[in-house]
Amino acid sequence: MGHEVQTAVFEGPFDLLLHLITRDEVDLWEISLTGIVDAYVAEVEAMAVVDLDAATEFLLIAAILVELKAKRLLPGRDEADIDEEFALYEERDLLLAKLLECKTFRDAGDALARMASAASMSSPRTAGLEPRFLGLVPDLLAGVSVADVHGAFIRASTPKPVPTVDLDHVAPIRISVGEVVDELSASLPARGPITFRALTEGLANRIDVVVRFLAILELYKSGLVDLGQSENFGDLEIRWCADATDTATIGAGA
Amino acid sequence: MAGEAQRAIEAILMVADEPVAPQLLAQLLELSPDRIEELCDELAGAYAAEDRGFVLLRVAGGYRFQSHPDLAPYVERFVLEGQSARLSAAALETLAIVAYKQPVSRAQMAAIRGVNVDAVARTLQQRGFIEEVARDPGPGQAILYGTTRLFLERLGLDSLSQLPPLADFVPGREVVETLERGLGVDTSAASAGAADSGIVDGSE
Amino acid sequence: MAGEAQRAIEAILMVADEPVAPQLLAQLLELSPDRIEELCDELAGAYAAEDRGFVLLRVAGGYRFQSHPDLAPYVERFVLEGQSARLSAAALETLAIVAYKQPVSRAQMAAIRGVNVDAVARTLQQRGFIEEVARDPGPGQAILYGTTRLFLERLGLDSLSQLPPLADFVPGREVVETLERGLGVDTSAASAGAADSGIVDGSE
Repeated sequence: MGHEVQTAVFEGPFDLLLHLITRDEVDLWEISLTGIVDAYVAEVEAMAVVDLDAATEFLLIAAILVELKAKRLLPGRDEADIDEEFALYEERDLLLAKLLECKTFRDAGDALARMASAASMSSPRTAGLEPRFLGLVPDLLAGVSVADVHGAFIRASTPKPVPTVDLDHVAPIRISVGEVVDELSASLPARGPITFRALTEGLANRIDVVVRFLAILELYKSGLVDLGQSENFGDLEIRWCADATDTATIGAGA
Repeated sequence: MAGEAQRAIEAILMVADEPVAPQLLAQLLELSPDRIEELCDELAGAYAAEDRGFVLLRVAGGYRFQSHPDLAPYVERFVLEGQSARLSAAALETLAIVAYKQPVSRAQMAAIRGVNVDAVARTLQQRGFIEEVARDPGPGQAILYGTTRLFLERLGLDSLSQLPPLADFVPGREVVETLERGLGVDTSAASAGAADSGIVDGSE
Repeated sequence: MAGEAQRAIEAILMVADEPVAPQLLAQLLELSPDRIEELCDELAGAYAAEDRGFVLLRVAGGYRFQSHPDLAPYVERFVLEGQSARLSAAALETLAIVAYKQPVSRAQMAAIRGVNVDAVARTLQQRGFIEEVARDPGPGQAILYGTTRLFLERLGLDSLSQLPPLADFVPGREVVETLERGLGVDTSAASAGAADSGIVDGSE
């Protein structure tokens, strides 16, 4: 798809998508997306400095399109239930509305540029007061001290701290699944069959219970424990069923 | 013969370095603002009739003498501010969003353009086209931007109401159909849907 | 009807800040200086005949528009009532930047303050506090500004060196902390370290 690259670097992914669709009469469903991605990669290589914002935003758009397309290509799409279909339309309408809004403001921007260049033909008079009136002007610096000038400079040149999101209050997760797996593989053989409830009683916050549950799944995945549940929503029984030699592999894997 | 009041207006505007509001002229000349507007319109008309090399304009809420556009080539070298560099497409688009949607936060601008706008917003602010006008009362207290008097001056507008209505820029039918085809939207079902929702049946 | 040349003269004189020499007008309009003087005298006569509130004068070696002396009372009232009596915070900050950073261009001032400074710089220049001291050798040859003798007089200074030095410039506590957090420095270690090097233990 050898389309000539416009001189203006594509600023936003919506612009690029708009351009690729409107200009090439491209129907995304008939041809593969690689054409779009190749065009964009060519674009990115053409950029001296890769604008990460624009690049990552493009990935978002490309992802949406791939997802939309994948849904269409999957077999048995026709008996997909109605709200699945509706969701697909809704997503497309949302994208269509966004593209229209983007185009509206792009055209409005061009109109502003035309107005500005027309207005720039006429320049204002800025000569200001004739010398004879300067004496009349109230002394603007009356009452302004040297310290005021110093303070004003500090005020003007102090970098305005960029508001950052303060994450201190979020407690960092202190334990990892790997550690708990090692801990369990050491303690479980000796304890025999045990319920998950018993295994996790006395744990203060929920995060520890979750990590412990993930560790159990990890062990189950490696075939080191057997899980059973006598009735619906009943207690989860955990039984260690591996001999000593297997525990070594687990330590490395988790 | 220009009346005393018109002579006074001419004298004041000759020394003013910013557009002079009719209210101020009214106060100085002890006349009503409406009378001032009448006198200024008369003056502007006279200059045009006499084919003067300058014009009397109403811009950014005030009156000001400006050179006649026809003579731009002669005047260029005297313009102190000089022709500022052209705005990029992205800057223009963002400026249009602020002009029509003000007061608007950077996040809202980014939502429309689909890209982060911080750098462009900073440029527009430094060029003096947009400024902080308020803080969003909601959480996060985002800075809300609006256009400045300089924006009006640079576009030769007296007030924002003179901006062309946004509806003029809503894409016409053929663009919408191209987009719909491009997105593989089944035009029969979708355009019916779209028409109902009134998004697209903007003026042709 | 004013000829094209006279219209050009009117436009140029309307925009020019300083009196424009006939030789320059002659060069621009590709006419002889004598022809320029003829045209200007004609214009001056026309304005007088039409009893305009402004005059076209030959002053300081060049031509210039000025308000008509008859209307001086109105202009004086405009100067006294129309203009703000005190420097705005923005103007003082811009003046301070020029004072400490001179010679400095308007673009650099805008970069420091983060907002457009053209209008403020023009006012400061007209009030005689800053003046053009040089041209940036770099591309664009931007005008570089410095403070004037009048500025020193009004502040009772003998020379710029008497301005409070910036060395004891200490950012406010909350700015230091924000910047440190921003830099991911552990505040306890940093302030201890900083304290030794005397950066932060400034007057509160």
